[in-house]
Amino acid sequence: MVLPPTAMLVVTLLTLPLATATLLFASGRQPRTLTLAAALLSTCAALALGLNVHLEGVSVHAIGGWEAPLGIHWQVTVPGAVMLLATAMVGLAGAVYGAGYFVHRPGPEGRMARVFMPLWLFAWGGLNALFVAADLFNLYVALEVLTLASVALVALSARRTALQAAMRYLLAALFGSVIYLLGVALLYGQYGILDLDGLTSKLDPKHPGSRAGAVALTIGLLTKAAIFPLHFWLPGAHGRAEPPVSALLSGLVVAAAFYLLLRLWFGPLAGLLTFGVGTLFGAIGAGALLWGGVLALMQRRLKMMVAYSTVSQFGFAMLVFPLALAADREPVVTGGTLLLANHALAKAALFLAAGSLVRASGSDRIDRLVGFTGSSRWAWIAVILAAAALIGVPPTLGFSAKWLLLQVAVAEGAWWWLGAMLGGTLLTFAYLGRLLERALLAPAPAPHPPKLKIALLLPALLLALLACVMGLWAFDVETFARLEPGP
Amino acid sequence: MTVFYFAGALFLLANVVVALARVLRGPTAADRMLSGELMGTTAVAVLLLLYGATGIEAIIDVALVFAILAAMAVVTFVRRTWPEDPAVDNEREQT
Amino acid sequence: MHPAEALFDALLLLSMVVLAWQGVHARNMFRAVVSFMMFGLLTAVAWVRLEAPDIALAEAALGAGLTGALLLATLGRLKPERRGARLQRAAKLSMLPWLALGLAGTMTLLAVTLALPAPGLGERVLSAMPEAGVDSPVTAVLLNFRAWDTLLEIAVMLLAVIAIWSLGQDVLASTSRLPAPSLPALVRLLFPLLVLSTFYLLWRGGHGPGGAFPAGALLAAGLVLALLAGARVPERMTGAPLRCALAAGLLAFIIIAVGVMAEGGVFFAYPPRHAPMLIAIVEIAAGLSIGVMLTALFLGGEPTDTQGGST
Amino acid sequence: MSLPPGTLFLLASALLFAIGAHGLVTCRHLLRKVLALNVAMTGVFLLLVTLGRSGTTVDPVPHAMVLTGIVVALSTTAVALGLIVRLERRRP
Amino acid sequence: MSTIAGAILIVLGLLFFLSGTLGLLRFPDVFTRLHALSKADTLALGLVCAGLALHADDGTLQLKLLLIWLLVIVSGATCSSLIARAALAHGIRPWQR
Repeated sequence: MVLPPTAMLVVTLLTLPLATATLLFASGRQPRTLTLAAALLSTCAALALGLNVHLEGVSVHAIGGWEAPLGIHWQVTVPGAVMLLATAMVGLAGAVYGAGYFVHRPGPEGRMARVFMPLWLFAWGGLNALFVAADLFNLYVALEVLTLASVALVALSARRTALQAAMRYLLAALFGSVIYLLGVALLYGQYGILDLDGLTSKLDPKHPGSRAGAVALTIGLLTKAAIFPLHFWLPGAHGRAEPPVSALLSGLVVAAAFYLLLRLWFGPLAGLLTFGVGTLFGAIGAGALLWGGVLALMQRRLKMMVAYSTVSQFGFAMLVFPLALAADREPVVTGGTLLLANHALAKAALFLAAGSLVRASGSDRIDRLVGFTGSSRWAWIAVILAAAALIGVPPTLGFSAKWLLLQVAVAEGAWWWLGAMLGGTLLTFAYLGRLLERALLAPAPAPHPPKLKIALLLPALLLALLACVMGLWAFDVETFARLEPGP
Repeated sequence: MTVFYFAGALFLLANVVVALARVLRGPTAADRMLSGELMGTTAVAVLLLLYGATGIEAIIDVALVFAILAAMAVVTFVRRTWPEDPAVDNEREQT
Repeated sequence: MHPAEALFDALLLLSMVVLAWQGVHARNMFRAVVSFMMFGLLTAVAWVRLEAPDIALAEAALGAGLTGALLLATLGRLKPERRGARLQRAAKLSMLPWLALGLAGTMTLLAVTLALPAPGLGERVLSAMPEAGVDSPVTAVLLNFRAWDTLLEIAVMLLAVIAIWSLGQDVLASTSRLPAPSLPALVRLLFPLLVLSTFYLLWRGGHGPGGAFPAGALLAAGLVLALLAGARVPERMTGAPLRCALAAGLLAFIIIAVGVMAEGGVFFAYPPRHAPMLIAIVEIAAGLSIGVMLTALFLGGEPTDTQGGST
Repeated sequence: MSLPPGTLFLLASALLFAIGAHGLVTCRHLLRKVLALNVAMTGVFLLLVTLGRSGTTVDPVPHAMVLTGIVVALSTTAVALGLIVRLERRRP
Repeated sequence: MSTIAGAILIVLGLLFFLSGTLGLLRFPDVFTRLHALSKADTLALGLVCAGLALHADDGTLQLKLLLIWLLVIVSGATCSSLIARAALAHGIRPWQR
């Protein structure tokens, strides 16, 4: 089989969603077949790209033929390709789910359906642009595309609570952007270049300019990734948005900011990752694990619980930094990337399934959810599978990721971080177990739960299954060895 | 000659800083808007003097843009901001 | 540098800082907005002082025109009692630690920035200029060397329009019914001038300060002025034509970026023979589209047939 | 004058950034928060251009970055203002 | 010769700006302030433009300066009338001794 060259695939991945979204907006109509075809095509491009990277390795493309310090590069790294794949899966699943979830009708009732798809595609394009970008300022613009699309998606229902959450999210994200841009300015003033590779070779960890720049970039990205003390905006935004939107936001938008953190700290800023910095990140992560986990345990509403779970899970991801203090960073970066991918798939599945359950139950209180009956059964199966992946039950992708990190922790003798990881896993088990127990063992009486459309069940099920099956593939250590970080 | 232009620009700037007192004191919204107007005209003059000092031609274009848009703020203010109901006045709002 | 020059800079920056503080903390909301608009005017002067006429043009067109109009229109849509909530004494006290933190941060930032060598890419841009297809370095960076940034930026703008329209259609403000006999006359004079200067700036963009953004901002200012004077969006323009005009800039950008791949196989690599023409097409499409998009942002909602194409 | 040429502008940009960040945290009214964000943005833009000037030739890349940034900031501001107006209308 | 004449015109313009500010600060109500400001400022800017035009020897430039002045006259007059009408409609009564 002959695959198209990587450059073509990247161009497709970046321009197809944007162009389709623009055309949809211009026409003012939403032909479902066309949007789903575009989503499917993007997914195929991502799959082919992933295969290309697997076969040929990392590749770099100069846009417009202008070489790096002057022009902008796209860089397809292995972690980037993994995230592109996860984006494609969640993007396709969300598009199908959205087609079934929103009411398609002319007039005001159909407003959400009309607006959803263009925004969804813009967000998708923004994510793709972000995962291949290798330039500090280009990353900023891509982040803004993503932010505006996400804010508009949060405000989709136009209810007061949703608008409030969107406003809060917008302010937090813009605050993050300002600080990020300050960091870009400081680094540009120091080195006069913007591309990540050039910075990696030039960066002098001793200079106060690089340190201040690193601090600014990091605070900006921590805000956008909603890492523990700066997570204040997340639960509202993710808990009050419509289900497919929550899936995208929780699974990918937050992960994108975190991915950038990984990209920067294991790329240009690697020289600055000292013991103190790593420990600080680890402490933040441990705090997030605890705080998010405990609050998730206390929630009464299903979607809020899942949203707090995101805060907690990203605490887990923060533990990557102290673990990387050891000589060998490769397995840690791999573990971190797999963790992000697992979270993207499982959390998106969880939110999609939660949306279906809420629709079937007519309430999002955990103690009013329908039980394991009728078509809701399939949603529950998706929830169980996703929960298994989030907790890290053996064959899942979550297990592979955590197992890698555990091995590093044991090898290093980092008992503190080991303890935090185990504690976090236990908390995850506790709140997800509580959900399953409440709903499956003591279900609310629901005489005639409405039958759910297949579009509301299949995407969640497939995503959750994927999170489980990918673990089998990723557990092959040979595969691990190939997942080296970018050049 | 450059110094002359800069001294003139400095004088205008000082002038407008003094006029800022009107923004602070009000009392009505129209008064504040007036000092905004003054600021617009002065900015045009400052730009013209800066052009005299530096000789960069693009500065005249900037001044031209300012002059074309000088009316914009006041028009928006009169048409959109000041509520039509005289009972809701800016003076009372402050206390 | 002569003392008068340094003194001018000092006074300019000092008033900017004072106005910025007023713009954030003034007791009365209207006062804050007017201060912020004045801050915008002075920022444009500061760009001139920094020898950045391109930015000064954009800032003048956006700052003096659209940002102010947008803020004032928003203020008019808010309920009056919400405009000027007075700060409580306790709230003022609670600001102090943040203030201290801010000052400490400022000092650090200043110390760091003073030590920066600031090498920059100026030389590289200069040496690449002969192949850029335009004479103005800033336009070359925007539309050729870093064109992908600009494409995404237009996407951000279109996204902002979609986002605002997606919030529902219920907030179109009514124009004041105060008699304003001189206004239509003013607009009849200014509108052609604004359109003329839009094209002047588009044309200038190829070899000097100017280009799509200031031009678009001026076009938008003209359209907004017309709307304020009571002009209506013609009903036959509200639906698909308006949407197409909004989307045209981004679409043209994408089509050209992908289209040039037919020649060299590289995304956004203008073939040297056609580079000036292609860049001009992109610039004109982007400029006009930006003008319409900015107007749409000012409108704050989708103009609909049911509301009779209200302003 | 003994100070290097850009010092005043650097000082102003740092102050503007501080005012904006401080206002964003302490202000209650949403419109003020939006204004504060814009002030902070202007501070960063000034910093970029001042740094771009200190080299031997005028560097157009920061100019282009700031132009892009201004347009992005305006777009996000417009969305924020739209949200504020909508929130006001939904006030119970 | 034209250099000196231009400088004198500019200085005169600056003085008129000052008088406009004084009026803005010292006059008792909106209408009187409007009166002082719009006239003094328009004239002042005209003088500055004229002074600069004397210094410049480029026809396009002088045309641009003239255009700037005309624009400021037109918008100044319109704005004064708009603000005055709005103030009257808001029940602000002109000041009387």
